[in-house]
Amino acid sequence: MTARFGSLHRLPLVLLIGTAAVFLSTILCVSPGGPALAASLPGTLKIGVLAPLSGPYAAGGTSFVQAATLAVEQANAEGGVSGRRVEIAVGDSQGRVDVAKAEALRLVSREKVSALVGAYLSEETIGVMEVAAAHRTVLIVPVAATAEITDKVRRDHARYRYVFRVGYSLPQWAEMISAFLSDRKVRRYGFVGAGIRWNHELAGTLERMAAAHGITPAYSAFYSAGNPAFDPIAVAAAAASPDIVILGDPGRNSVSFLKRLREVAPALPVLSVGGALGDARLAASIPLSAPVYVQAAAWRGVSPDATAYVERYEQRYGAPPVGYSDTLPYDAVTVLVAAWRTAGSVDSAVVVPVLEFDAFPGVAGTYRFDAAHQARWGAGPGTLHGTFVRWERDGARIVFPPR
Amino acid sequence: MTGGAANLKIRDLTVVFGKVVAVRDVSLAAREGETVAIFGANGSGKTTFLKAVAGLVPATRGKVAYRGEDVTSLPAHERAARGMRYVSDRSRVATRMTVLENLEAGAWLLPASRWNAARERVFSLFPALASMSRSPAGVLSGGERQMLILGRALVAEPTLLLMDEPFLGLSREVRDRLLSAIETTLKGRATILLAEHDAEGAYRLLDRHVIFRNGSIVHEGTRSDVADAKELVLLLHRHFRP
Amino acid sequence: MSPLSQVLLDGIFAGGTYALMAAGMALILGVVKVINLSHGAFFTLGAYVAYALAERGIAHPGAAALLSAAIAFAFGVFLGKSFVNPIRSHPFALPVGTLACALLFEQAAQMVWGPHPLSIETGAPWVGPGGLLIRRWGAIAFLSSAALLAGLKGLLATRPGLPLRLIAEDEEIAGSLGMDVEAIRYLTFGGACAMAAAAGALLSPSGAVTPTMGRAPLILSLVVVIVAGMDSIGAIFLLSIGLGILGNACAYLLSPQWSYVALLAAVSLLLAARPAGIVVLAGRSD
Amino acid sequence: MTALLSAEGITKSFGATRVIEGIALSIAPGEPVGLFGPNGSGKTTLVNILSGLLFPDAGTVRFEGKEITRLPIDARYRLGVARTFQIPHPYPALSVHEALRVALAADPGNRSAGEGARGDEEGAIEDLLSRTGLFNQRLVPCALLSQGCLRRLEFARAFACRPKLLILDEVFSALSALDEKELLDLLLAANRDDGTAFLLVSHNPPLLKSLCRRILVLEEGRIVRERRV
Amino acid sequence: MLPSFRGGWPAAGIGLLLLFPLSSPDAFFLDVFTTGFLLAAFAASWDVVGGIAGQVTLGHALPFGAAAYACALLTSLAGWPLPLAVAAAILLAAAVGAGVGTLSAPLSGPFVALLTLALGEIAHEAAAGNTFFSGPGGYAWGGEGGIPVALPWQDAPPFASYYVALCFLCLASFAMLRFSRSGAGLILRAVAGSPITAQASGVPIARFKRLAFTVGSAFAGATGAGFAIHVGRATATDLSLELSFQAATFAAVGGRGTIVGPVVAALVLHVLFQGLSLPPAARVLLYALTLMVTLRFFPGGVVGTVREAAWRVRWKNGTGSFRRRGRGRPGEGGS
Repeated sequence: MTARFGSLHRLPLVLLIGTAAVFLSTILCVSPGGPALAASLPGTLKIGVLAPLSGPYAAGGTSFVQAATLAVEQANAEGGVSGRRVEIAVGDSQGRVDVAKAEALRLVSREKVSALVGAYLSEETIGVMEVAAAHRTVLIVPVAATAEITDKVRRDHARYRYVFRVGYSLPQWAEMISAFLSDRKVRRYGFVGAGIRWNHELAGTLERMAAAHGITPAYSAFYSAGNPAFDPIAVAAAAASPDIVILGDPGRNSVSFLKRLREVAPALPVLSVGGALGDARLAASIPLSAPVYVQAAAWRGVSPDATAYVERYEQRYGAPPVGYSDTLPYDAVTVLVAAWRTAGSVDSAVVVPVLEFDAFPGVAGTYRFDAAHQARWGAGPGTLHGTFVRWERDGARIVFPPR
Repeated sequence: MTGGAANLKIRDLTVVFGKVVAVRDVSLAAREGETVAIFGANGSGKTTFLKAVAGLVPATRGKVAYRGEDVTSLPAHERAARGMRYVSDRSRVATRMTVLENLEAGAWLLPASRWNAARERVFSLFPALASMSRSPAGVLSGGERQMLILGRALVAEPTLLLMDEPFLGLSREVRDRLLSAIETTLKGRATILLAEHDAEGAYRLLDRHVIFRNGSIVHEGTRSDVADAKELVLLLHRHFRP
Repeated sequence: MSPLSQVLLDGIFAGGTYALMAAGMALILGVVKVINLSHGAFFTLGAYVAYALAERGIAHPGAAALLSAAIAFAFGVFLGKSFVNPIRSHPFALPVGTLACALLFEQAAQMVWGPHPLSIETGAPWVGPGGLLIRRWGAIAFLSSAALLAGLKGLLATRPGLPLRLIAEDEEIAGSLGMDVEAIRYLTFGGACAMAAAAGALLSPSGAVTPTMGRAPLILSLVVVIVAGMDSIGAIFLLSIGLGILGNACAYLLSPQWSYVALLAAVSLLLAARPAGIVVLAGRSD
Repeated sequence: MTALLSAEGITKSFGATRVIEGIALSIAPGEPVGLFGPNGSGKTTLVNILSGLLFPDAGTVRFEGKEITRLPIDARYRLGVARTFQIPHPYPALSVHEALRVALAADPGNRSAGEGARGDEEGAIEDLLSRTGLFNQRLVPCALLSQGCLRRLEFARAFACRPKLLILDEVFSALSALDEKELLDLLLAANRDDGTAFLLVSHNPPLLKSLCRRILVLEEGRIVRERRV
Repeated sequence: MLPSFRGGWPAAGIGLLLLFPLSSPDAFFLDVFTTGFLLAAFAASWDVVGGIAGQVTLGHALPFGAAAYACALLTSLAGWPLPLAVAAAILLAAAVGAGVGTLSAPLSGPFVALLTLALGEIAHEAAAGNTFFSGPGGYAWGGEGGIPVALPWQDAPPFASYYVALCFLCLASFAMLRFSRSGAGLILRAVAGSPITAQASGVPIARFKRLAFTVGSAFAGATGAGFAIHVGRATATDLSLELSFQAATFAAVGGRGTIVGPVVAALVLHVLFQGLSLPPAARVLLYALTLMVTLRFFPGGVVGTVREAAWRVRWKNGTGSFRRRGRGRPGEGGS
C-alpha cells in the first residue's frame, strides 16, 4: 500500500499541486512593491564589496577588498558619515556572474548595505548592475572596464542611474597609452594580451587612437589561458622588432611572458597595462635589461594623497599596491562616502544627484562623472589622468606624465 | 582425520559474499607432504576456499593455522612469505610481461642468490619455457601458460601449494607433463591442496580427497578408499548428482 | 637564428614539461588505476617550496626539488593510504575525490602564501649553435623528463619494478606471490606525487607561482596519459613532445589563441582515427 | 539444401601473428556442428568473426545466402545468429528479468508490435526463465548470480532472439553435472523442436561426439580435419 | 520497513520546498535555491549520460552553454520571442548532444571523458576568446562579458523564479526518471553494465549511446536556457570545464545512475555552501572536505550506497527468500 502511494510514479499529482502553488504565489508576490532600502538603520552604515576571493582571480579580489577596507577605516577616522560608523560587508563573487548576482542580493537583502562597490570581472559587474538597478542601490564600479556598463546607463538612465564607474574606460586607457607612446618616441608597438574581450577591444581602440600620433602596431597576439604559448609569441614579437611591447590586462601570465620575452629580446622595452607587474614583490625577480613600464591609476609620489595611501597600504599589507585594482576600490569607497556626507543621507534618490553633479577628490585624482556615469579625465593638476612608472632595481620611478 | 602432525589446520572456515555463503564451516587438516584433492561441482566453493586459505579473500569466520601459527588475519603477501603459494587457473599470467619476468615475479621473496638455480630448475622441467623466456607471456599457448603458472609457484620453493583447477581444459599430454613436474619436485615435500574436476589427473597425486557441495565438505576419503581413477569418477558422480 | 626553428626548439622544451607531469600520472594510472586530478596541486606545492627556499636565500632548484619531493611523498603516501586505497573499488569516486583534494590544497596555499603571484629569478638563457636560444628552464624540463622517463623505463624493466608491472596487470596474483599490493600502491602514489612536486620546483622560475598554477599543465598531461597509456613510456614522451611542437607551431603559424584548441582538436582526431586500438575485445585472440 | 551459414577464405591477423588463415566452413539449417581445437588454435577468433565481434582481414561470411561479413554482432543477433561467451559479462545492476527484456527489446518483431506486445514479451520472458530454470532467480541482480546461473542466463539471452544458429563458446566447461545436463537437454530440445542449428566450440571430444553430427578440427588457424559422427 | 517509505520522501521534500518561500525568506535565499534547482536539473541530465548510460562525460557544459548562448543570441540579436528561442535552444542542445554522441560512440572508458573534455574546452575557448557579435551599443558582444538575454520582463520577482525553477526541476527529473525506467533506459543501463553483452543481445550500442547523449543534452540545454534567463545573460562560464566537473561531482556524491541522487546532492551541496554565506576560504575548505569525507564513506554515492545496502538486505538469504509475485515491475518489490 505504502509503495503505491508515495512512489515517484505518483509525482504528477504532486506536480499539479506544485503548479497551482506557482500561480498562486506569483500573483501574491507580484503585487507588493519593491524591497525597501534599509537606510534608516541606526548605528552603522554598510557598504557591500563584491570581488572574487577564491579561484583563479583571488589575487585581484583580495587586493580589492584590502583597498576598500583601508578606505572605510579612513572614513571612520574622519568621523564617519554624520557621526555614523561605516562598515564593509564582503561577498565572494567567485568570478561567476550567477554567484556575483546572488552575493549582491545577499548584501542588499540580508546585510542591508546602503551601497555596493564592485565587482571585479566584467561579467560579474554586469550581473551586479541588474541587482543594483532592481533594488535602487548605488553601485560604484572600480575595475570592470567594458563599455556595456556605461552604455546601459546612457541608454536607460532611469533604471541604471545608480551605477557609477570610477574605473577607466577603454578609450581612456587607450588615450593615455597613446600619449605615453608618443612621448617615448615609439613608432611601432607590439600588443600581447590574454584572449579576452577586454584585450581585443583595448587593442582595437588603441590602434585607432595611436594612429592619430602616427604610431602603428607591428604585431599583436592574444593567448589562451589553457595553453598560453608564450615562447612562440615572444619569438614572433621580437621578430617583428617593435619599439615596445604592450601587455594587456595581465595577471600572473604577464610575469611568465615577460620572462620568455626577455630571453629572446633582452633589449625590448615592455609596457604593462596595470596588473601584476606593478607588484613590488615580483619586481625583484623581473629581468630589467630593458625598461619595464607599468601603467597605474596612481603611484607613490604622484600627489600627497597618493603617497599617504601607498604608505598606509604598505604598512598594513606588507607591500605597496600595484597601482590599479587595489587603488581604485579605495577611491570608489572614498567617493561614495563623500557623496553620502554631501547628501546628508544614504538614500539613493538623494545620493545619485550628488554623485552626478559634484566633484570628489581621491587618490588617483578628482572624480567627476559624465552623462554615462563614467569618471571623466582631465588635463590639469588634480584631475584624473593615470601614471606610468618604470621599474628600477631600487624601486619604481614615475616617468609620465612629465612634471 | 588422518594421524600425524598436521601442519595446515583449517577450522570452521566460512566465507560470505554479500548474500551468498560460498564456504560454510569447513574444517580440514593436512600433514606435511600430504596432497589433498578437493572435488566439487562448479560453484561448490572450492575456489573461494583455496583463496581464503591463501588470504586472497577475507574469511568471514573460522581460523587458518599454518605450521602452528594462526595466519587468519594475515594478508596474502605475508602468507606467501610463509611458503604458501596459490596456483591460479591459466588465465592469470601477466601477458605483457615476458616469461622470464613472470618467473622472476614468482621468485619475488626468494633471496637473489637462489634465483638462478630456481630458474634453471623450472627451465629443465619445462624446456618450452626456456626457449620462449624472452617472449611476452601473451603469446604462450594455454598449456604453456599453465606450465608458466606452475613454474612461477615452483621457483619460490613453496611448502604449501594451493592449486585451483590446474588441469582445466588441458590436453592429456600437457596434463601429464605438469603432473610429473609436480611429482618430481613437490610430492612428499610440500603440502598440496588441489581443487580439481579431472578425477583422473588428480588421482595420480592425491593422498586424500574431500568433496565439496554448496560450500561444505560432504565426503572425505583416502586414496585407499578408491582403487583407481575410474572408481573415483564413479564416486564423484554419485556426489555430484544427488 | 630563424624564428621558426627557435619556436620548434621551444616546442620540444614545452613538451618536456608535459612529459614531466605525465610520467607520474601514468604511473598512478597504471599501478593504482586512478586518474589523479590532484597531480597539478603537487606541481604547485613544489613551486611554492622552491619559492620559499629562494626567499630564504637558497635558490638552488636541485635542493628545492629534493625537499619538495620529500614533502610531497609524505603527503602522497598519506593520501594514497587513507583516501585513494580505500575507495579504489569505485573508480568514479576518485577523480572527484582527488579534484576535491586539489581544491583543498589550492585554498591552503592561498591562505599560507597569499593569492598574489610570486616569482623567482629565471637566469639567462644559453646560446646554442646557430644563435638558437636554449632556455634554461626548458632545458631543465626536457632533460629531467627524459631522465625521469628513462629511469622509470629502467625501473620497470628490472627486478624492483616487477611488482609495479604485475600489479598493473593482475593485483591478486601479485598478492599471492608475496607482494604487499596495498603498500606498493600507496608508495607508488607517493612517489608519483613526489615527481610532480620535483617538476614544480624545477620549473618554478620559468613563470609565476600562484595557487592555481597547476591547473593548466594538469589538463594537458591528462590528455597525454589517457592517449598514450601506461604501457609505453616512449609513447608518453613522444606524444608530449609532439603536442609541445604542435602547440608552438600552431601558435606561431596560425594564432596563439587557437593553440590550445589545436592541441585538443589533434587529440580528438587521434581518438576518432583509431578507436579500434582501444575497444576492449579487439586484439584478444584467446 | 542451401547453407544457413557459410564462410570462405577467412583470414585474420593480430599484428604480425596470423591467427587464422583461409578457413572455409558451412553449416546447414538445423545442423549441429562441433568445433574442436587445442588452446591457441584460433577457435575464439573464428567464433568472434562468425558472430560479428571481429571482422576478418579477408574472406566472406554469408547467412542464408546474404553476405554479412561486416555486419556487427548486434545486427547478426537480430537476424537470428546468437552467441554465448565463455566468460559471461553480466550487467551487474540489472535483474535476470531485465537482462532478458533487453534481449527481447532488440528483436525487431517484438519492437514493432508496440505496447500490445507487452504481454507477449512477459510471456516470452517467463518461457525463457522456465526453460533455463532461472524463474526463481528472475529478480536477482546479475551481480549476485552464481557462475552456473550466469551460464544459464547466457543461454536464455541467446534463445531470446529465437535463433536459427547458436554459436556456443565452451559453454559446458567448468559446470556442475546438473547444470551441464540441463543445458545439454535444452540445447538438444531446441535443435530437435525448433530446428536450431548450432556451432559448439569445445575441447571435450566425447561431448562433441555425443552432440554433433559433424566435427571440425582446428589447428594453428586452419581446419585440418572434418569428422562425421 | 524502510523501503516502503522510499517514495514518500521525495513528495515530502517537494512539499517542503513548495512551502519554503511562504516562510518569507530573503531574496538571496530564494536566488540560491533557484540556482540550486537549475544545477540539480543539470546534474540529473549529466546522470542520464554519465550514470544511466555509463558514458562519463566531462563536456556536459557544452549543450548547457550552447543552449544558453542560443537563447541569448536569438532573443537579443534576432529578436525572437523567448519561448521560441528556448525551444530552438533545446533543439540545438539536443543536436549538439547527438553530434558528441556520434563522435564518442566508438570510444569507451576514459576516452569518452577525454573526447568530451576536449570538445567542451574547444567550445569554451571559442566563446571566451572571441567577440563575434556587435550589440546595438556599438561595442562587441561575446567574450568574457557574455551576451545578454532579452527578456520580456524586468526584475522577475524571486518568488516567481523560485517556483518556476522548482517546477522545471520536478518536471525534468520526473521525465528523466521515466526515461531511465523506460525500455530505452533499461537498454542504456545494460549498455553501461556490459556493452559486449548488450551488443550480443542485439542492441546497436552506438545508436543507444547517441540517444543517451541526445536526451541528456536536451535536458542540459533546457537547464542552460533556464539558467541564462535566470541570470539574464549567457557567459563563457556556462561552457566551462568547471561546470561539467560540478555536475560530475554532484553525481558522484549523490550516486551515479540514480537521477534522484545527483538532484539531492546538487541541492544540498549548493544550498549549503552558497546559502550559508561562509567566509570564502572556509567555504572552499569545507566544500572540498565534505566531498572527500562523503566519498570516503559513501564511495558509491549516498543514494547509490543506500540503495545497494537495501538490495543486499532484500536478498540476504539467497535466491529463495522473496515471494513469487505477479507481473510486477522487477526491482520494485515491497515486502
